Amino acid sequence: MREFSEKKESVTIEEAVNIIKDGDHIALGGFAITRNAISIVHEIIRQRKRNLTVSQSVGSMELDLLVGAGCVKEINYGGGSLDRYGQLNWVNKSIEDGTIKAHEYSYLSMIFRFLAGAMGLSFMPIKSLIGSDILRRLESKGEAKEFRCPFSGEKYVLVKALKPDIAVIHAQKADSNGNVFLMGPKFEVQELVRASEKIIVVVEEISSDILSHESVTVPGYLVDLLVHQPFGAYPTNLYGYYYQDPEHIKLYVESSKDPEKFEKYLNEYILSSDDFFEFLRKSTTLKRLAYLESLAKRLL
Amino acid sequence: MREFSEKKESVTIEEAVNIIKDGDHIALGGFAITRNAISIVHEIIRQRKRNLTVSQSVGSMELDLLVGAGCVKEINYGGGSLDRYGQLNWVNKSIEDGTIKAHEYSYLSMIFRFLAGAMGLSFMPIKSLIGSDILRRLESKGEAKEFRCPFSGEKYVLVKALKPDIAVIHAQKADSNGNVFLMGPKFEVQELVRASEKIIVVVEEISSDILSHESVTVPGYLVDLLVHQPFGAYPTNLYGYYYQDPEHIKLYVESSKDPEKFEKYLNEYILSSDDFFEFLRKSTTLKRLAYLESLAKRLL
Amino acid sequence: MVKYSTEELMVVTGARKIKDGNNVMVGIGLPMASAILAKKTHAPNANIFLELGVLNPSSSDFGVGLADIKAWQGAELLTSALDVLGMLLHSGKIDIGFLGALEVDELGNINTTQVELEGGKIKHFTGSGGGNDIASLAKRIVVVMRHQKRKLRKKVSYITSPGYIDGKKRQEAGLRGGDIEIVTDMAVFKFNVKIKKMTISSIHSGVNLDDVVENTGFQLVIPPKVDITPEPTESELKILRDEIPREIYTK
Amino acid sequence: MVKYSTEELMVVTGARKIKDGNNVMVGIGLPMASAILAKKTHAPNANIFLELGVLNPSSSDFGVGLADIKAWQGAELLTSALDVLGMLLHSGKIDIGFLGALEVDELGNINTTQVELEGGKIKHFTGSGGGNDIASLAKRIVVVMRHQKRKLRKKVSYITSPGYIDGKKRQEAGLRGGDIEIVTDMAVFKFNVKIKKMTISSIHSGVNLDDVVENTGFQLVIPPKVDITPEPTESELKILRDEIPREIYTK
Repeated sequence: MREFSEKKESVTIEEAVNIIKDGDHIALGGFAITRNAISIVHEIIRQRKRNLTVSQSVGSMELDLLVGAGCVKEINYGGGSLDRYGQLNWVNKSIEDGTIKAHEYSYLSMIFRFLAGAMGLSFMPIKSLIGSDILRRLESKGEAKEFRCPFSGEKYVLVKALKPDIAVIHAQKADSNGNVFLMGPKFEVQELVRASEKIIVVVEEISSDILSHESVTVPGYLVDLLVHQPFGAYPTNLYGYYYQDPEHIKLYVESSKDPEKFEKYLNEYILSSDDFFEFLRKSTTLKRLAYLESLAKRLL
Repeated sequence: MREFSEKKESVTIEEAVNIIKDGDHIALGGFAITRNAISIVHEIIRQRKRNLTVSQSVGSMELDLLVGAGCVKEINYGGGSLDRYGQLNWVNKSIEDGTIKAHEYSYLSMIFRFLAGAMGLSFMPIKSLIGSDILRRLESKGEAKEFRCPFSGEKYVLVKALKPDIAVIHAQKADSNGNVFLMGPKFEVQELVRASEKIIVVVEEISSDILSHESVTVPGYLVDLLVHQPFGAYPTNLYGYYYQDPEHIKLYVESSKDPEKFEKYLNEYILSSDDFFEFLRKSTTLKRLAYLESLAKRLL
Repeated sequence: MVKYSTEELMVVTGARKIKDGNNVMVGIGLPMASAILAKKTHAPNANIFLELGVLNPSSSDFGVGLADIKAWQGAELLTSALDVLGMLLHSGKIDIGFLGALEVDELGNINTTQVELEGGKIKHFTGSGGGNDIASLAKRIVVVMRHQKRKLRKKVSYITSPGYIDGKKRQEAGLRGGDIEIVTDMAVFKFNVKIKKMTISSIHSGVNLDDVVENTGFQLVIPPKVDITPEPTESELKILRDEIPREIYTK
Repeated sequence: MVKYSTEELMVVTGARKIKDGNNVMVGIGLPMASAILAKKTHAPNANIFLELGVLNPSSSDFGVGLADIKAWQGAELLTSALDVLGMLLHSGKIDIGFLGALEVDELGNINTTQVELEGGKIKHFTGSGGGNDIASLAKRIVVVMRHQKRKLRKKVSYITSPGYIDGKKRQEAGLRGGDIEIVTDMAVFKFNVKIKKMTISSIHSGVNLDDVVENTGFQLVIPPKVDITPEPTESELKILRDEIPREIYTK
């Protein structure tokens, strides 16, 4: 939570990522191939952050990139994929060979963990997970406990709150008070930003008009760092703004299957790019972006 | 929750109140002197419902009317008043002489109880109430229990979920899908409607346009009965629509201090009125309503 | 009787599990086609929810998955995952949930997390998403999957989403529901509260019982009389073919 | 030095408790005037929250209470009570909360629920609202009240909102905060973590120590040297008089 309510000045991607320290706990707001904060993730990779813990309800391209680039030591997640484009190859591989420590949950148990963090609770009761191997593994690590309601006698699982250091989300629009307008389904963004100590928001547009109260998904008083980066979620999609780029996502999936190809992908698209505009220039064309935009407008 | 997603036909106040049975548990969405569902409360009084349990986070004129008219056997509430116009005289009197069973909470513990109900939890942990006589009384009735988080060791109080039979709220606008637009601060309306088995919503306007996704506070799929009643919150205020009528609220406060005067108030304004328009005709004038409207518009 | 494909039969069979007014949770693919067909036929007032916060999308192309903005097109309401999973599902208001599976076992437990390769190595897949939550908390479950011996196993290598767990009553374990049906490309199966083991409910027309048994990795419960899966009606097939693009359920 | 009223001194004293950037929870009345004055002077970046979901109202007339739509006028954001009380306050992000009291006792416990009348009868009042939550969970608390012997009691007849409860550390009981100050029309008091009993912090100019002692229903802790409450500056008074209507804090 920001300390001052001064009118927000937006910062550069580099400045925003500067606040992330090695070993920090990051929450990501994307979901599979939608609304990923790719621009921030690229900069985290460029700044070679290490030993991050990453929490994400349903794993996405953001998560897979960070794991593949070696930034991550531990994840909390509820499963994930790149939808029909492919699996989270780096996440899966790293779980298989134990190079990251993975705490697997379900989608709702992740949401409840964020909600607990948002409300200052250290735990949350839930009725799912019972009887699963997800729970068996969590219990063996002391991450979850069975519990019986002292009033009703009903059985619950208690899961731990998530209190990330920094939430990173991409959204459509913000106003000059830092209020964020998130178009489309909200997923669990409202819970994860409130659970986090600091919040980085990347938006497509900063509006000079103040948003109506009803349009505010993330109140400006919670936003610490606001970044303006058009197409910052590319190649994932952004509701109302642009469709995903299947070609680039497929290229990513192919690259992520093979360490050598992935090294090449990292170097070519991320490490050797000065900024996100350079990545866009290398990956796509204005014509294609215009097409992805028009497709998204048609889907409203 | 309604069983069918057919386009909503609005019902009369009488039809809406018909679904309330003696002994039902009702949740009220008003707060002190704002956004009270007065039109529904009058009809509950006219239909002489009895032995209701009423849950309301911060007690309002709605609650005091129902208690004064003898409809209520038990309340769950977090305190309340008519702001500077006066106290909830009937609620206070009935607590003092034991004619109603009162479970007193704080505002947040009531919100958490509704949230638990909304999420299908039978309890919710909270860090307030500790050390208070509020808690001492609740514990002695088995309504609350102290608890230590098995992960962090932090102390909590566990409070019981609220699962009302029927939520009654007044709002500004609904669309033909039953989606409800609640202008102004939301209080805890989002939690209490989701906690309740059935929902009655009274609105000032039914819009033929479908509300934008962002404007929806209560999704239409949750709304069982939709009532159209202009000025239905009078004499309390409704953000964006009309200011409270201090004269009538003061008249109410004076009446509520004395059982004989109150009997007269009930007869004159409520029991002898065929519908809410008749109450409005007896209580105010079109000119005054127009003034209260213009005042509210100026406050936006 | 009009001819129909196995996929069409599966879509229609899934659709018939949905009752009018039901709150339904689906992913994209075949279950989405079932839900749309149900709304267009016998269950116009069903509510279709996607777990990330979408109500009644009316798209003709659901794209590549839940996160494809094509899948949200024409939605009646866009809301939050907390509203759908945390409020509706967790509080018991979802009547029926459709799930896929890498593997399912004779007790109805579902694995979508990992498979054991030859030599004991583990290959990790998608994991739960909302799958565990839906399997735990929806009143009824329909699993739609391909019928292969290696996918229908005596015991799954990992329980992502619980069926009857180790054979006990789900309610005693603390779970809701327990009415589980499995629709494959060969047959329909159900779990009986008494037996709690996968029981043949019906076999698709033209499929041999021996083939079903042969392609199942454990001993099925076979009732004395095995019905043929009710076939699609002409009007169901007409609506399916005219109004629901094949890509929705065959991709 | 410009002359000032006791109310003006109380408003200014309250305002000075707010630091720049603080998240402040207030009701209407004198604390609201303090919060507005603080924002107009040394704490322009403070956030003022009303418990029902209002951020930084900029009204010149707060009407009759929290539920008066006048009190929400010009708000920077209208949100929910869950956001303010459940998210900010409960998770420890409210720096300072202002409270009123029917009675307060020597351990800082607050009663807003009921008073005992002569003859032992109970008269019931407003109860908690967000008061208990704020007293339990804000980092610092300021209580603003009139100084009367019957309101400053050795033991309140009902603890609505906890101070030091029975004299133990608040943290051990499970509560947050513990930095409690009381501003009356005679003096300012504080609670010391070691002594945990009401200690005179300063006396308003012109007030006699004996009068304070006389009008307090228990034995106050009196330090060797008692300061005079710092007086309002000319610029504070000017802003208060020019920009904040008296009705806000005297009604």
